[in-house]
Amino acid sequence: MREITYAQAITEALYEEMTRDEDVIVYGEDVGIYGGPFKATRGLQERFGNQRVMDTPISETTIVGSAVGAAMTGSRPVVEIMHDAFLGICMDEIANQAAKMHYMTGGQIKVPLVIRTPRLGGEQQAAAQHTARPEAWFLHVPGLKIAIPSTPSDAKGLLKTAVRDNNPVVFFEHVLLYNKKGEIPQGEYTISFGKANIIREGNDVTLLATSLMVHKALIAVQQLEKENISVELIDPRTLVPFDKATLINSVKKTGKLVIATEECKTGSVAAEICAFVVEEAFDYLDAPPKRVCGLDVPLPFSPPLESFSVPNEEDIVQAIQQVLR
Amino acid sequence: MREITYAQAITEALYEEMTRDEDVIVYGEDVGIYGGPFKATRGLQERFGNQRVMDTPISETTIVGSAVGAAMTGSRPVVEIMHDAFLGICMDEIANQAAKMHYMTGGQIKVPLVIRTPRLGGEQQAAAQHTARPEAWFLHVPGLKIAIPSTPSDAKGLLKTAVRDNNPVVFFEHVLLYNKKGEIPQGEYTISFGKANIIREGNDVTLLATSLMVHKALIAVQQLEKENISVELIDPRTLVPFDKATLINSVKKTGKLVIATEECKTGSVAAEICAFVVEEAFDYLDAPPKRVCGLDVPLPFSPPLESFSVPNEEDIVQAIQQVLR
Amino acid sequence: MELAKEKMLELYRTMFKIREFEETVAVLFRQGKIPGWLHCCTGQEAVATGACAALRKGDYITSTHRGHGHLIAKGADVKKMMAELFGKKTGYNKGKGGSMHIADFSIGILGANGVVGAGIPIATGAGISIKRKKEDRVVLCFFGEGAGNRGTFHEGINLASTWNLAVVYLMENNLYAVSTHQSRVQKTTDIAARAGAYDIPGISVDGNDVLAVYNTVKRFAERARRGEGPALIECRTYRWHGHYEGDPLNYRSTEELEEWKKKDPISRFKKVLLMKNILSEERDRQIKDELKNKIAMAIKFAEESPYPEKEGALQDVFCELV
Amino acid sequence: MELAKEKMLELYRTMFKIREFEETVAVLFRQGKIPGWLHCCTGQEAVATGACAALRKGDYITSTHRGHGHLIAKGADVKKMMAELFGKKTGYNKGKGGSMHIADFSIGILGANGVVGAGIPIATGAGISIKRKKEDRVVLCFFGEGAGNRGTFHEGINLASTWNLAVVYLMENNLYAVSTHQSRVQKTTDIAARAGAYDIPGISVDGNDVLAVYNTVKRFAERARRGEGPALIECRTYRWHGHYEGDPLNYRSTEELEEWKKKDPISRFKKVLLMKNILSEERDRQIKDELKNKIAMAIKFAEESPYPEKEGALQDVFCELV
Ligand SMILES: Cc1ncc(C[n+]2csc(CCOP(=O)(O)OP(=O)(O)O)c2C)c(N)n1
Ligand SMILES: Cc1ncc(C[n+]2csc(CCOP(=O)(O)OP(=O)(O)O)c2C)c(N)n1
Ligand SMILES: [Mg+2]
Ligand SMILES: [Mg+2]
Repeated sequence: MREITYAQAITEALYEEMTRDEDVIVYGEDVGIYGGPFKATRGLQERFGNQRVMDTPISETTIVGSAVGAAMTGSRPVVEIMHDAFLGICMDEIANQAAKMHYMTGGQIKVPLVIRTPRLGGEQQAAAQHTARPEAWFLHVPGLKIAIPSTPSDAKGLLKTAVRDNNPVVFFEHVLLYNKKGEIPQGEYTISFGKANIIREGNDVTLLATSLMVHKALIAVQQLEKENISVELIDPRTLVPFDKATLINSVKKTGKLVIATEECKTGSVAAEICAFVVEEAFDYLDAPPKRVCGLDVPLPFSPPLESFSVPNEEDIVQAIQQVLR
Repeated sequence: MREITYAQAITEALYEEMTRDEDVIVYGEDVGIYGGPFKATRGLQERFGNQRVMDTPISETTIVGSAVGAAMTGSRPVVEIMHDAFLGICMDEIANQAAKMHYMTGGQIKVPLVIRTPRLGGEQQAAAQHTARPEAWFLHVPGLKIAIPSTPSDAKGLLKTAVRDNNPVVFFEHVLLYNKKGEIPQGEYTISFGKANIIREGNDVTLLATSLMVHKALIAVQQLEKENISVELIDPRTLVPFDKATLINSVKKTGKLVIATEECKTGSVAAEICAFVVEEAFDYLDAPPKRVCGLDVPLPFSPPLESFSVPNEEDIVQAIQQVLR
Repeated sequence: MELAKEKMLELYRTMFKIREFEETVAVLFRQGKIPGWLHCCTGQEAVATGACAALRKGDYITSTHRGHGHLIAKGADVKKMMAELFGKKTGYNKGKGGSMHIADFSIGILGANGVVGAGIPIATGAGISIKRKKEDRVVLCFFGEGAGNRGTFHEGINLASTWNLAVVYLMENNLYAVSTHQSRVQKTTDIAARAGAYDIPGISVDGNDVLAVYNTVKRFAERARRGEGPALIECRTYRWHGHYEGDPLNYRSTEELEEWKKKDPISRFKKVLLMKNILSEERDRQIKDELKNKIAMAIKFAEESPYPEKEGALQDVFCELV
Repeated sequence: MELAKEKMLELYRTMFKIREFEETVAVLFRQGKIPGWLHCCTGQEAVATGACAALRKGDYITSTHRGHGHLIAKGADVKKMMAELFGKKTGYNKGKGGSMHIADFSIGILGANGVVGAGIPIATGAGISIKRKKEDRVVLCFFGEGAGNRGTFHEGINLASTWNLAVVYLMENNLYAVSTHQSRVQKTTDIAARAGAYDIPGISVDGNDVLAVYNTVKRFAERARRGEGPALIECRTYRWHGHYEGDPLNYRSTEELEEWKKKDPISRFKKVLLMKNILSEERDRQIKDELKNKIAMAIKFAEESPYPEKEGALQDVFCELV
């Protein structure tokens, strides 16, 4: 197996899809000459030219708005919004245009659009305005799909699927993962949306984690193993569609659920997961599901404040110990 | 007691606060000459002049962005975004500027800003782009307060409190309530944020509802009374701060919870309520909390489709019957 | 260059068809037969008609909340439009969209839009597809003067100008955005000044003169087709109805309305056609009867069509096609 | 009108102070002593300096991600700035903001801002307060040329122009937005054309000439103060460093940089001062030593200051004051 970084996985996915289908175009701020602010589009403009890989003005609203128009007319745009914290700038274009176009037109128009967006999150002292972690907003918009890969292999396979999907997809990447390496299958492959990855099987408690938190969860799982606690670790990989069956089955087995996400706790994706699990598996639960999320604060800059505000492996360990008590 | 409409309650609150404090200004699209698209600002421009009540261009981004700047510099702007479905246009200004300014500046700057926004919701065939019902987005943004009154009396008392608050408040009004009349206390009064209203006391089940759904809930409660089911109906009135104590106490008494909101179900405010109730009162629950929400679809136009997509009193009745089973 | 007689008559027919459609649906709305909201374009028919007549079938348009005229002029089927307004299953959008969201992708109508100014980036994006695929098409982007103050105007046109896209931006200036007169929300109304910010042509025409609109759009559409980039056209006109049906209209005088009614684009063009002997009073009556009949048939179709089954609400959230 | 000697020296001192601050924090950043991101304005000192010198203490500014120069020029305390950059409790924002969010409300600094173009509506809003309260103030709104293509530019300036607000919009054109050269994202770079869209004055000046910046901002600030409305000023300059410290800089040539370094605003102004006998080489050394010392003291202050207690993260989400 080859090992590549998460950033390379993104580049490879785009490279392969652009080679396969000339309708695929890539644009956004600094994705061309610069190769993307985090190098995830490196080399694409050289290879595919500036009619298919374009640097744009700082116009997030129109990056997404125009991508909706391009997607409606036979292109398959993959646009980049430099940080997920700026998605609010193009929120109407995502939620009111991209997400609703197919439905409103009675199925006439399709919008095969991918919005790639690197998350800064905590640990980088990027401060409040660069660190919104807003995937919950999009979960609440029917008509959008959401992918949130945690490994190079998932990043590549899911992005290829996203590009081929005929619906708008918000694709959350993580800046702290870009340099992480991982094994990648040989040759052509894709990963279906809505198929969770059971990273570790276990019996005592179900631990659901997304994106960067999967890696913190793995550390926690290893630590708990030493205490003879067997954790089933699940990465849903896509939030819409969500692989409810895999999660519910796991909860039915373990009777306990901890959800670890990097977002602020109130109004989170974790809240939704908790709610539907309770609705669908109440009688199997031995303890209330527990959310390990960020504090309900804008992310502060100073390292001690910041690290206090984002969830870490220790928080996961403690949460699991608590639900097992 | 006087009876006035919900729209009149809004106007009165603004009139009184503008009279009390000349820093209070009102602006937005068509709030001046026209008196607001739903007449909630009628007469204000005549009374307070066009330096305090201003019609703006169609520039939602700058309506909110400028209001942040005005609020930072000694004004207390109350701006209107014509429908809550358009809040995505100014999402960055709300979530990344208004909500974070106080925190980011270490408490130096305050942003006493009210964003009033009429909800269309269902039953008006306003179709998908005018009916987002997005309060859950704002619940997930630390630093924002959220009010969502259901009666003229609450609308007036909460709006006056919102205007006096030194934090940004998103204030959800409902177009289907504007013409509803209700009794209003004599003279000056305000209603504190974070104090739920127990509309009906009851013992068998707790029913939490917001905005228009409070009225549908009342009908359901009356119907269930005939079946000898005693429902405790709670209107939280503000979502941030949320009166958790009142709700948790009620759930501890009844052991059952139904949450009725007009929004789409997935990623909803109802999900958060369900999650924290489970976290805090798991052992008291005899049945899983149940959400009565809108379908996870953009709202369709045609009346039969639309009424199928929004929750009604019948859905509440059924949900309560189910949790009691 | 003088237009062919048949083309002239076609313009006349289209304007009247729009007028008849709007006046009829306004009545149906008052009667409660059409749910939701209705934004009529009565008085503005020459803009939609002249502009779309300058396009080819394969060209795209983006429209607005006040879109019936644009759609009819681009060739939409009034039966399917009417059925959509009634919320019927046979409507363009299967009843899911209503007045503000009608689309007919097969003839390049990328949709009305409920969000003011949202069509501008969408039109720009259609221009991106055209350029990359080297297609022989242009996009015509309709929007109101009110939309011109949204950020999307600036960003969308800037992008099209930079990338030299084949988009004609058409600002339909009917002086009001809901109750708000243009002069109260911008200091200059000089369209050339606004276009100058993007170094593209900006020209203003009498929007009640169907031939002026036609010629101007034709000129800039062909220019765009030749790869010479976008342009901004302002068509000055006036809406006779309220912003929406039911508007209290407390913001403008009846005198102002009466002045503009004198500039009725239809009777004005009729005079031209009569003078040029392209039309006779008799032919005029025939045309009108024919079109009235067409609209009546559309109503009949809409009324007799079934509502969608309520479960249909759950379909089309996602596109299942691969 | 020639400036007083003291004022001239003050400009020189401020420019050097900014330079010294930036060059020092860049080193501290490389050493890992300053966390997060850093956007330095080395090479652009004349813009901030000339512009803020034209203001009064009570005037407001809004700044950007590249804001250190603006803040220093407006009179911010470098100790508190440095402490903030270090994430210390004694920093302007108690360590909560960092480089991109420093504010000093007491001297009218409404904040740096991490969102490009977001300061434009905020500045406009400050203008609303000034007008209503009939205050004798103006707002100076700094932003980069990259920000000029955001919708907020269009909407914010349009509103200020319509309401005749006392806001001076200052576009600091350093040719690049991250890696993207201005010429690749807009067709015209004529600032008068962009200002013309709002019927306000638009003027371009050499941003490396501190006196030119001063005089121009002075003129339009006083004009705004007199109630004659907003203006748009472009200051043409160049950043010597990367977009952020650590930038691979693969998008521009070293020749280009060298050309611009020859136009160094500081040594250029030094020549003027020497020629006019306002400055001597000796005095120059004194000034520089003094300022270097000031920055060194700021570092000492920052280094010796405590970090905030972690629980402080939970404070200030809401303002509790009534
Ligand atoms: C972004 C947005 N803001 C507000 C509205 C509410 N609204 C609908 S139409 C309209 C006025 C539009 O004016 P204009 O663009 O001139 O078009 P006209 O109605 O005159 O055809 C407004 C404010 C909206 N639909 N979208
Ligand atoms: C709305 C928004 N989009 C993108 C970014 C990322 N970003 C930070 S600075 C910058 C370039 C800004 O260019 P310019 O306005 O010219 O200012 P300069 O950096 O040259 O001072 C970008 C794209 C951002 N912070 N905000
Ligand atoms: Mg108009
Ligand atoms: Mg720049």
